[in-house]
Amino acid sequence: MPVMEGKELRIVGFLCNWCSYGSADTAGVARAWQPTDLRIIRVPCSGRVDPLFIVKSLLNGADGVLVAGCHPRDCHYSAGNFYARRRLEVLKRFLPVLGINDARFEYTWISASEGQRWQQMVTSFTNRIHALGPAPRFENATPLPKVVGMALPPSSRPLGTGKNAPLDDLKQGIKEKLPDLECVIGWQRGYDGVHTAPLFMKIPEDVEKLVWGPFNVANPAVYLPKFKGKKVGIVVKGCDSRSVVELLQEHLVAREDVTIFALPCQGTLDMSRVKEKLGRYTVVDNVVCDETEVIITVDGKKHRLPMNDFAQVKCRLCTKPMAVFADTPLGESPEVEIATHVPPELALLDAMNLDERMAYWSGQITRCLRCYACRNACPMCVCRDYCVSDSRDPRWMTQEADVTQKLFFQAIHALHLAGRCTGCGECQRACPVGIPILALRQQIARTVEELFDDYRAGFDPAAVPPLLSYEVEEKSIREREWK
Amino acid sequence: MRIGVFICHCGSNIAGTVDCTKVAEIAKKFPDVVYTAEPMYTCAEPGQTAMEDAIHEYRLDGVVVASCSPRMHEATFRRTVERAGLNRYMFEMANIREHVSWIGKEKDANTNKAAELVEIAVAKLRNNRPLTAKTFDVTKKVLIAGGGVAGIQSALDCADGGVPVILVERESTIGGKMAKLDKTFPTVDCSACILGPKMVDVAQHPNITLHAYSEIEDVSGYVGNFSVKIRKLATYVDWEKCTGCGVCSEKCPSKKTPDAFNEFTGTTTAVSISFPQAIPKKAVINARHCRQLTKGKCGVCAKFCPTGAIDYAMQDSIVTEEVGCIIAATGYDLMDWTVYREYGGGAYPDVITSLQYERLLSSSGPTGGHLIRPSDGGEPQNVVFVQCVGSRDKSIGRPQCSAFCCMYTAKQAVLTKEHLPESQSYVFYMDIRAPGKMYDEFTRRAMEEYGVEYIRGRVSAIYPDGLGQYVVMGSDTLLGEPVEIKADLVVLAVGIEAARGTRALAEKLRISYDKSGFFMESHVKLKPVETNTAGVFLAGVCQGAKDIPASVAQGSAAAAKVMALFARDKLENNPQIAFVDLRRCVGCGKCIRCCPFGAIKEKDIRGETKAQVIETVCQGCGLCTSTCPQGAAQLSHATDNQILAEVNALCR
Amino acid sequence: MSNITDIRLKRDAGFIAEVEAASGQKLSTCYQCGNCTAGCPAGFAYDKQVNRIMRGAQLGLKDDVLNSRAIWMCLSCFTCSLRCPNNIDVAAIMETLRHMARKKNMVSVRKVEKFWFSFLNTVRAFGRSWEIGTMALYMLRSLRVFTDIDLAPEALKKQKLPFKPYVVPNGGAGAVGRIFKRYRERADREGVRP
Amino acid sequence: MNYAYYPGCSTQGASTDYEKSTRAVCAALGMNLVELPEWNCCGSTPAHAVDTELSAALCVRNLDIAARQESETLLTPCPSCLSNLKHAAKRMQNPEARARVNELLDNPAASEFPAVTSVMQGMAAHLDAKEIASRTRKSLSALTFAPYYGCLMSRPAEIMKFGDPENPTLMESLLTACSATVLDFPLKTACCGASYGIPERSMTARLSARILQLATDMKVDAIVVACPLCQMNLDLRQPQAEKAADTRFAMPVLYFTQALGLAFGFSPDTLGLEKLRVSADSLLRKLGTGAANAAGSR
Repeated sequence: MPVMEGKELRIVGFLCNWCSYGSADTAGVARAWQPTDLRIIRVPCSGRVDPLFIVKSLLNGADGVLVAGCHPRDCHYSAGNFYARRRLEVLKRFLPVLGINDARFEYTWISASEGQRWQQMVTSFTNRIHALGPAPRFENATPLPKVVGMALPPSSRPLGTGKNAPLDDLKQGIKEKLPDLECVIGWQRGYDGVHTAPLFMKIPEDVEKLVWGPFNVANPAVYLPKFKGKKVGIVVKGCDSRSVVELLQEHLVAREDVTIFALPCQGTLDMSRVKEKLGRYTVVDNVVCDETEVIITVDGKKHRLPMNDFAQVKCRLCTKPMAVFADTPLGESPEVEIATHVPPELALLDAMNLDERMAYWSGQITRCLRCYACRNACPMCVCRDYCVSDSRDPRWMTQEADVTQKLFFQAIHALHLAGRCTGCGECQRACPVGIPILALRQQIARTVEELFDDYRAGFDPAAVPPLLSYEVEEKSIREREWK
Repeated sequence: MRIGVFICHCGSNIAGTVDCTKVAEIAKKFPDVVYTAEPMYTCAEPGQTAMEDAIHEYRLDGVVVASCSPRMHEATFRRTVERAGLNRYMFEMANIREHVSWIGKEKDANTNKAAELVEIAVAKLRNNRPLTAKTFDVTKKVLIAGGGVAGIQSALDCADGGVPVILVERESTIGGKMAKLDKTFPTVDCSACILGPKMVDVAQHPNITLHAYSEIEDVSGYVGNFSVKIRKLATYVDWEKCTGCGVCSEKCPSKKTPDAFNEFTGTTTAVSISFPQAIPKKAVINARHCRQLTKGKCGVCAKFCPTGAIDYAMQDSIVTEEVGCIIAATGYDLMDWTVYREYGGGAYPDVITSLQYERLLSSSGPTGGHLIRPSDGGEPQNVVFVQCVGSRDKSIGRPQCSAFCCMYTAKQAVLTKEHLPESQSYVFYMDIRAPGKMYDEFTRRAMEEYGVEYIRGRVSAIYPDGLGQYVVMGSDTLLGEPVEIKADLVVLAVGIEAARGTRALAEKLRISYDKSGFFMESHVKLKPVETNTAGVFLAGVCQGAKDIPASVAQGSAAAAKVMALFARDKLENNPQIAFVDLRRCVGCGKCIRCCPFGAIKEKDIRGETKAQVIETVCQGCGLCTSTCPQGAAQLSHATDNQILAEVNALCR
Repeated sequence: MSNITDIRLKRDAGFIAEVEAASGQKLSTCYQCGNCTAGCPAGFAYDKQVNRIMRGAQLGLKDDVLNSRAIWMCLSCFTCSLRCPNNIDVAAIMETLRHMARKKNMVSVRKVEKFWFSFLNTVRAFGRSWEIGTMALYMLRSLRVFTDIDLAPEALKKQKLPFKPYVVPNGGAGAVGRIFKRYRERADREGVRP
Repeated sequence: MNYAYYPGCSTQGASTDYEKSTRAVCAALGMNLVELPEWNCCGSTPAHAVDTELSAALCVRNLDIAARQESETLLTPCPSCLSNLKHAAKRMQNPEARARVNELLDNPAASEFPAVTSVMQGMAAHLDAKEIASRTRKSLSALTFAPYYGCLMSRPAEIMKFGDPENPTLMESLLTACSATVLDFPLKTACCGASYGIPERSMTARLSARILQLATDMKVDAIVVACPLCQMNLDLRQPQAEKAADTRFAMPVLYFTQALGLAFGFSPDTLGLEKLRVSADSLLRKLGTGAANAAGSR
């Protein structure tokens, strides 16, 4: 059923049964005239409103979405609205990065007795949406041509190849602990000298295969949940360790089950840029690391790759080269200059207006193959076989390969990572078509930091995750005025 | 599915601005809809009968009624479809009256909107599943938190009704604030004389177990089956042995212990019984002032105690009680009035609170009922009462009225005249709130018979004049003039707030509280005793300001609620609760962390940790469902698929 | 004329809005507790007490309020604002009413205004105030020759009053004079009394 | 350390003793006051009573000069000037008001002004009580003071930022650092009658009498003030108050800087004590000859 063409816009309301649905009833009983655009979906509590319902509505043609719940402290279920407030505020600050105007989404609190206020809200929200006009749709956007020019941020520390890392000491340490462990996860040489593959060390001979250096790009924490309940060791870079911390925090691995081996990391290579530099090649002749650069000879041709130019962006911004904590740490964390630089993927989007962002995503996401490599590489994607993206019950997505479905999956991933993503960047690295999807996670992480006292995931296994808690009086969330 | 849709005209209430026939026509085209009808009044008996008939005749297995708000008639129609043999949850409503016909002016738009609301309802119904309630046993025992007059009344009523009662009181005696009062309005009878017998009844009732000097440590479980941990604070006196003879107190050398029972108007001993009529009449050692406990030498009380009850090594202990219901009757405290710097902020000895004044008037108080100025012990000539100190004051965030100050102020002014016939009392007030039986007559008597001077206006400042008196700067808005009175004693009618610790208790009981900390009732008008947590009831001022008769009435009301619940041997749960798809659950515990009711627990299933919903505790908010990333936790009747069906009906 | 206030006739809704806009205060939040009156140090010199002024403003009784003596005797000491239980900045309302009365030329206590202008005229002329000049001007304007004459011997003996004004140098006095000039011109343009 | 300094007109006329003692005490504390060049009158009460924009424009001209001095803090001894300057700075944050005020000025004002604060707060921020105590040469322990701030210094609280608007205590901390006994004076923020001394003498007489009466009943040696107008009303106009109250007070009224100056060992004449109408000789006697001796050493 279409909206009244030219007269009405599509506005969806999610109202809690106890207060806000009641206020709409009260307004009705008082014959408080309202615009007719709004369609109300009754839910038990504002806490039941999964932000993804709102994203789904907005991606699929809603021009505006309004969520209303009981006033803080008046929740029929004690605290549902307190959780809703945090999650919906995160959503509100996430929408613009997709290119969706956050004015099209609002959440508010209203009690069952406030019929007149409800009338004012509906009227003002409807007027607001009419002023904005029909929402532009991703499928109609003109894809932005390939965007270039992500400037590299300055590095927070000198980068290197890790040539002098005490690898032998590490191997010795692993061998000592190995008898008590099912296995130890690390890296080994891959199909050629410029690639590594995961290594599962079970016997001392396996340990000799362990490598350390700029090619250890993959995050071994992704394998950890598979060993749940078993004693296991893991070799980590600083960034990997933050994923381990998150898994500990979420009880997906037990602290007593995991032994952490760590070396200070000097940075790893951005493989897409290495590939670009080396070009097409058949044989890797030789790989030599000196302290600050990697010299790769392929097909007889020598390439010099200074770490300072070829390291991953996340290494340039890294504040934690050494593991958050480790059972067998070898070496000290180097001095790091703590500077907050907006990651280039996000800075690029920050510089665009909403229309440009929509066009950008429309262009980028069209290339998505729905291969889910991003999901499979993510150490925090613990649902595995039960990801909601390909289940029937609940059936969040269809199998159509259109822009909205593809983008919706990215929104699901990003919002499921709210307060959990450590920014390891594996999703983006794994993408076979190179879509800069990390920006969406970065925006969520930035929002969580802004709203919840600079909270950053992966530093404290005992921390209370911000989206699984609340404050009665939120420090950084202000109720918006209704006019 | 075979769905029937009923578009109610509600007389002209809906049909006046919605083309119901057209809505029915459109609805016929929705998937699975096999029947539509347009009853005049669906909720009326003929309407309901027609619905039942249609269900049989057209073999309907789901029904949508488009009419008024589900908050009005959902329960009615659920019973109707149940009578016709359907599960009551195979039913949905579209609210086309309050949300359409009564608020939209244009018939076209209304009709279109109504049809869409029906479409949403049909879309959801197609995802509905039959749900059935489960039954469970009830522990027929009640725990009452707070032994003030409300809690005492609840305890006695429940106990008389045959329900075993666990009464928990934080102080060393029950009686609450009422025990501190000298007289009560409007009859001016002695507070201790009317409360005393009730307190004795509590002590003697075979169905009541009293835990005084105890606090609630933890609450788990659900209606019918709560488990409450009670922390019995160390009294350093073995109450099994203590006879309440008072020798310890007589001999105690630490005589300058602040006397909390007397609102710090006097001092007491480190070991003491708070007042002569205390229940239980047992001694308690104040650990902060006991020489033995602070300095390690003294031991006088232990030496003199005839029964050897003193135990300096006593520790807190925990007892656990299993109960079916809990009544919160935790009362109030006075707000911290020292924020009023313009009244001296507590620095002036003769500017006191009304509760302190009660102790000065009381014959069991520090002065033996002799009304004197705290500063010099002289009899006050001019006594000024200031009302609304900490009430009705937005500037300090307390906009609410404390409800009973007007009346006790009048009473105190009357008592002042009775104690000191030569004295003159003045009352600064904003409005006299005396709506109870014989209340207004009482305030009139204060003015007419006792010569109390009532002055309508707030007091801007109070300061000592340097010569022993206090200047009270007020105004008389009726006269239209500022007014100054030189007072010997100033009594502030200090506003109330929820008792200290109320918020922590609310968290344990999983009930809500308002801005001032008072517990939230389930419905302001129609459920003033219930809370939103089944099996937890409220009595007395902890729910909001009220006087003694209202507290007693609510105490009895809470008892009635308990007994009504216990009249059944088994309870039924609401089937609109969460469940966990065990295959999907990865045991991350996010749902457990944020469930407001503690209704999800970890369970080991074949070596794997999974989440499990405690069906009797879950209240059906659905927070777990929107928290679970893999969609394993689902709220019955509001599952992801049901809501997605509604979203998809609107946005595509 | 009847002395019964017909609220419908005397209420001026525009006046209420004007006072609220200029003062930034919401008049309906006043519940007439009288705290402003109780604390007002100048109340004894008022014809109508502060709470009465607030009531008048709340009802929109424009003439009643603007013709009052009280708004001219207010000392702007902010005691009322500080102690108002409803957080109303009562002093701001008093000042707003004073401004409105002046602009509409409804000054009920002329001598106060005369004093102000005597003071401001010295500032306009010299850039700084000058006590003797202010007094002289005020005596001239108000024809109250003996104002504070009792203080003069003592003040002069203690050399508290300079006989000559200080003129702000380097064009400073001129700059101040231009502020007054522009103020006056703008008031004329806007049709209000400067 | 250098501080931009706005003396205010009173200190140039009726209250030269405040100016003298302020400068002496600040110098002793190591505060170098740099007077704003070509400053003008803030407009005082008459300006804001007539028109807030006129008042703001007069103040902003001074703030603008201060902004060009590139000093971080602008100090003023007079609470009335302080109040006007702070109100003006606040008003300039509103773009509409700023535009209207700019219309009255020769040139649009600077976008930001230095923070304006009282000399008293400036002293407390410059040195803590312990350091101030260490500079005391003459204990004031023989003296009992009633601290009196007047109504403007602490109100409105959100603009003046002078601590608890009902009960400021900064002056107490300075005076007790010099060992004086300072009583809790309940009328410390009451109004003295302000500028109504000329047009409505009975007002100031009555309000000042109330303050003087309480101080007399509390048996203090002097009232200590921080405001030229308060000082004038309580001291110069004391006979008028006495007449209104039909009593005799003979209550010395000192500036806090004069009291501090005595403690720092300045001579009465350096502090301008001779300007007081009610003589401070009784205080000097209580302090012994020390004050006079110390004066020689400076």
